Amino acid sequence: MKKKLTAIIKKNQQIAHGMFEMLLSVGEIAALASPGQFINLYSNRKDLLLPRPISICEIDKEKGFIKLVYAVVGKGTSDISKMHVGDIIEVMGPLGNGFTISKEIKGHIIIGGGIGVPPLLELAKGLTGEMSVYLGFRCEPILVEEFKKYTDKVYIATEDGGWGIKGNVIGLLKSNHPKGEMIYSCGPKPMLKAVASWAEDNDIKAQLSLEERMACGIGACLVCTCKAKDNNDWQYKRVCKDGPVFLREEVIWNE
Amino acid sequence: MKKKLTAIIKKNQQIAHGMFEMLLSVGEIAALASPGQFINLYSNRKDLLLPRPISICEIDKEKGFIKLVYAVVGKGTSDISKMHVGDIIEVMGPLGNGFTISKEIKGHIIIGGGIGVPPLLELAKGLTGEMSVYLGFRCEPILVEEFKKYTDKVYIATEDGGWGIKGNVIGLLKSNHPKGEMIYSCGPKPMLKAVASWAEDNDIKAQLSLEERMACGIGACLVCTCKAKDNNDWQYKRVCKDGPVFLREEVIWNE
Amino acid sequence: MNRPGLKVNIAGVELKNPVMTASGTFGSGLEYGEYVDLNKLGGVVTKGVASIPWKGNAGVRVAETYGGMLNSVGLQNPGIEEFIKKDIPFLRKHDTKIVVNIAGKTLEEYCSVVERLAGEDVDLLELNISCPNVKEGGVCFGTDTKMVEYMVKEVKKIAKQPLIVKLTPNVTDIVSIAKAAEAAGADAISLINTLLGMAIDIHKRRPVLGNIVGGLSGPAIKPVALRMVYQAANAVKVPIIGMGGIMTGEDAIEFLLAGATAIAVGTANFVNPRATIDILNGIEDYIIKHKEKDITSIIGSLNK
Amino acid sequence: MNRPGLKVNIAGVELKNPVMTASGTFGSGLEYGEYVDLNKLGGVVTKGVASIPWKGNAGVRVAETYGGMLNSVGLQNPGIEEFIKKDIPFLRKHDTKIVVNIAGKTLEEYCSVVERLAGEDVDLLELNISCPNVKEGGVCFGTDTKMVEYMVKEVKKIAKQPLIVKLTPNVTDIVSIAKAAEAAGADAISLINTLLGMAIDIHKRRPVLGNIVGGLSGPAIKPVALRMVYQAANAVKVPIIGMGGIMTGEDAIEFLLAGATAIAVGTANFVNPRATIDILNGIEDYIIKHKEKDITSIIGSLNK
Ligand SMILES: Cc1cc2nc3c(=O)[nH]c(=O)nc-3n(C[C@H](O)[C@H](O)[C@H](O)COP(=O)(O)OP(=O)(O)OC[C@H]3O[C@@H](n4cnc5c(N)ncnc54)[C@H](O)[C@@H]3O)c2cc1C
Ligand SMILES: Cc1cc2nc3c(=O)[nH]c(=O)nc-3n(C[C@H](O)[C@H](O)[C@H](O)COP(=O)(O)OP(=O)(O)OC[C@H]3O[C@@H](n4cnc5c(N)ncnc54)[C@H](O)[C@@H]3O)c2cc1C
Ligand SMILES: Cc1cc2nc3c(=O)[nH]c(=O)nc-3n(C[C@H](O)[C@H](O)[C@H](O)COP(=O)(O)O)c2cc1C
Ligand SMILES: Cc1cc2nc3c(=O)[nH]c(=O)nc-3n(C[C@H](O)[C@H](O)[C@H](O)COP(=O)(O)O)c2cc1C
Ligand code: FES
Ligand code: FES
Repeated sequence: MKKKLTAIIKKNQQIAHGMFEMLLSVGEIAALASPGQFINLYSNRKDLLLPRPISICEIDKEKGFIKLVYAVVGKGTSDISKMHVGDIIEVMGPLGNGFTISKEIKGHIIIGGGIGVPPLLELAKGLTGEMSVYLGFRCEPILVEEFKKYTDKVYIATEDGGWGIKGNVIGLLKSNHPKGEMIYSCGPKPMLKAVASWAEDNDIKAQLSLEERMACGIGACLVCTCKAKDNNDWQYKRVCKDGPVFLREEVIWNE
Repeated sequence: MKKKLTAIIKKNQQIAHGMFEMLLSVGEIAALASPGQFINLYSNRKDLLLPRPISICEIDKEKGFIKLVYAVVGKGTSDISKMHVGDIIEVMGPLGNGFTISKEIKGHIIIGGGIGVPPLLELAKGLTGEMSVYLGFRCEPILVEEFKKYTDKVYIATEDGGWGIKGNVIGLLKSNHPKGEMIYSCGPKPMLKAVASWAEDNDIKAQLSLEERMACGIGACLVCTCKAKDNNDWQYKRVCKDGPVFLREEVIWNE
Repeated sequence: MNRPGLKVNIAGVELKNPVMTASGTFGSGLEYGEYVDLNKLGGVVTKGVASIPWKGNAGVRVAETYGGMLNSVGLQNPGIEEFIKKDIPFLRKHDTKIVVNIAGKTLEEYCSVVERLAGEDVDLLELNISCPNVKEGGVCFGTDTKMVEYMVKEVKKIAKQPLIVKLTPNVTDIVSIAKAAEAAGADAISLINTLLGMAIDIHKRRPVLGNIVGGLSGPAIKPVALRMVYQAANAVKVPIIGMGGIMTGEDAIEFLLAGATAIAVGTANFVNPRATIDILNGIEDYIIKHKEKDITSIIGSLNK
Repeated sequence: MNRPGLKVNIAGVELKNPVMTASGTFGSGLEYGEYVDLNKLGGVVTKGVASIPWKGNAGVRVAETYGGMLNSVGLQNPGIEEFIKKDIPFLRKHDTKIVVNIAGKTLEEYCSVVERLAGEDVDLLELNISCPNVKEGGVCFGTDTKMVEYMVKEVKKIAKQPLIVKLTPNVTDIVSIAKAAEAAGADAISLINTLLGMAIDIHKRRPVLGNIVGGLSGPAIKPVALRMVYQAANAVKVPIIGMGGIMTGEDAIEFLLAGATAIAVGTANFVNPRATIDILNGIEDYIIKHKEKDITSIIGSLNK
């Protein structure tokens, strides 16, 4: 039987403004996890009942560690950011369907925006063949050096132009015209929508990782919706169970 | 303006089965407190909104310390019992009207039952003249040695007879026939009722410290009732503000 | 930097800011006055007062619940004469509006309090229609549109101060009740009173409250309160005073955005005696941070 | 030591223990089946199913509140045919009772689901009467005694399995609704469904939920749920299934003492996927500790 697990916090430190890296020792999850999956973190605050979904950024199967990178945006993440090394945190996972990696595919394009960048790192590690990485941030970039370990082709855009080109990742894509067979992308919804449309224009396959507010995290409660095509009709799919990674052809962007 | 205060926990240890002693450094309260008053402790659990009223057991005005003795009976006290030395706890106080001490009175009878014993210790320290102390417990006595510092006449009853005589404090009283001008008592309601009636029979004045569930703790919400005589009628008085110490003539015991 | 304007207007009465106290949680200000500068509050709403003294319910009168509390005080109060003698003079020493919350067991009882207050120096009346109507077998006045309409109409005939009608949330359709109150002449509406609830002591196998059931308040009820304020604000034109679980400035902003002109703080006082002031500061911070001109550009400004 | 008897009987159907799942929080058991041995549950109540597939509401569909959550799923479901094809066979592989929760927009829609299930291997039907009645301008079926009585009567005519009627708490008088359901032939009553609530995102100045309002569940609502179960249990003779904020065995005991014959666990599943089992163990512990013969000596045994 699956269950909630207790993870030991090995590291929990700020890596950029309002952005934290957390290393968890939780062998059961590390053993099963694959890139693009997420875990549920439970805060200790009794006023907050629901778990916080956070993507897995890196997996160390040998040590039984997983790394998360998270932004402090509200009560839950703020609470989690105050936990100490050695503390225990309740978690559940790995959850959801991650990215599909095929050995057949040789040209990979990774596109990340903001807090959508971390889930792409473990993916980058595992891909073989050509790979280029396009990352957009509001101001302060994260994880750039980590991506550079796996490819020379890491391109940055920031909204204020402080790092890389001034603008967003779509601008980067349009100026670099990357070639490839498969796009893997995670980031804010407007970015994903633009990526999907760029991919369609250029006839490239794309796997997009979505975010939605969740309750159960395992597909039972139907609160996490992704409007998706369904033959000639459409339906709401579950981001937690059917996703968080969807094919670009599936997603309907009008909501 | 008065306010909630932050106290530093100097000690928080078990002194008997399910019974804890807590030493708090909180100068503002120590400076003002008198025997029989209480403070409100706020737990950190967000599901529990209301403060926990706990009587002041000892006051060290020089060091700015107050000592509490509390029983773990539910979620709040259980949470408080898990706090560590050095932790900070929010408190409010001193609250309520404590015991009235008059230099005129020379014969004092202190009667405590169970968790009603601690509030009487600081009182015992301050009394001058003759004093005898009658303490009843279910099984394990607490604070006996402390009371012995202030008088030789400390008598114990336990329900199982493990310490002192077998039975309750009322039994002690009836067999010892203590003489005195003023009774000070704190303990479970049935005991206080019996003490009141014994005092009436023996025509001795009595100050009784009551307990009731509270919300505000300062007299504004009217949830903490003591049914009290009011000329030819009666009314509900506020335990937190009009008490917790009431004169035996005031209290109506039929509820 | 200039401090933003916080003044709001309830039925012609100008409050210096939208923060009031919720009836029954703040006495008449005397006790909390040691913790809070009453001059800083928009208004003090006093504990419900009746034509004669009420003893209230037997204890236990309070039960703690998850994120909330139940009370069954049963409207203990010293009666209007004692109130006029002691509480009004005390409050009048402060620069804040006095709102007198009124309880009754019959329409006549309500009316006699309103009449007695006609010549007194109070700013607003708040009619608590959550009381059981003894003539109608104890059915709560506030649960029936006809009863509400009749009651408010009669009270308005004699009221010399503007009348706030305080609604109970224990109804199927809050909108029709709010409309009935408005139609009958209510100058403002406040909501919500407590939700009827219960707690059981599983060790004693007894209801915790002596009265068996009691009124649920605190952050647990905020979503229900907010929904009702939103619905009522969209249905009536008179100003709305929102309450129910407001603990922080952010909570208060939710109510203002939903359409409340002012808010009241109840249970939060028990958690933090300075809650009213902290909430007021939180509201001011929000206005400053969002570069709003003043409080009025927040009220009801929800994007739908 | 002997384990205490935990069997309870709902309308002739024997449950091995009183712990069920609350509709809509547990799917049809497939997902939680990886975390919980479904054979250990008294019953699985499935997500509301309608005569045809419903798409449900647009997102956001969930908002967290203090000690609770709001949902506005809008009864998304694959329709009865798909349900019969997939969910019944899955559940039948387990030794637990199958309770099918039924949704509809008109009486006819409800009836067509009940009819379609007549020949199917399910143990109990649960009629969710909290849905809006489209023919009556969207007024919730469950808020009017006449509507409830008519509906339950019609459904009973065609139902082949015992019928549980699930009540909405958003009513003035739960007792009259419960009595109406009983009078019309309900074999059991379950309550409570969610309280109507709202949350606002003060940064975006928008309701959090796409649907603006949603249903409040979780420990925040427990006192209201418990009060309604207590009131209903004292008013009707049919068994009651209690739910609303049950997180622990102690919470469940409160409902049983108040008069519920069985209980259902909803929001707690999201906090702890094994909540049902932990609650079951907690109930058993209480019975052992209090030296009761079996579960039936707990039910409704409140000292007043
Ligand atoms: C599959 C998935 C993977 C994610 N991975 C990451 C990650 O790797 N790093 C990261 O920083 N964030 C990630 N997020 C977003 C993260 O879950 C939210 O930022 C977080 O839940 C906010 O919680 P809070 O209490 O701080 O905010 P609050 O706003 O106080 O939360 C209130 C409620 O809204 C929910 N919520 C708020 N924002 C979001 C959001 N953007 N997405 C989903 N739920 C939200 C919370 O879970 C909670 O239930 C992911 C979300 C999903 C769905
Ligand atoms: C004036 C006064 C002085 C007190 N002094 C002491 C003391 O010195 N040492 C000590 O051990 N206890 C004392 N008590 C009792 C103490 O307040 C309760 O045991 C405590 O509040 C229980 O909290 P809990 O969360 O552990 O229990 P729970 O049962 O989980 O509490 C639930 C609610 O009931 C209230 N409550 C439960 N039991 C009592 C009680 N007996 N009296 C008042 N409220 C209660 C709690 O405050 C809380 O609001 C005193 C009570 C009062 C009123
Ligand atoms: C202890 C207590 C006493 C109350 N007494 C009254 C009252 O006398 N009159 C009234 O209209 N409301 C009364 N209320 C209801 C509050 O004014 C308020 O409507 C309710 O508590 C919701 O707000 P809150 O969640 O901020 O407490 C009382 C509430 C509490 C907790
Ligand atoms: C996400 C979600 C979906 C729900 N869907 C249904 C449903 O389809 N039919 C129904 O009768 N009740 C539904 N409910 C209500 C629950 O069954 C239950 O009555 C309510 O949540 C109170 O219990 P709880 O506090 O334990 O969650 C739903 C509740 C939630 C949280
Ligand atoms: S969060 Fe429950 S189905 Fe996705
Ligand atoms: S606790 Fe509020 S009056 Fe005593």
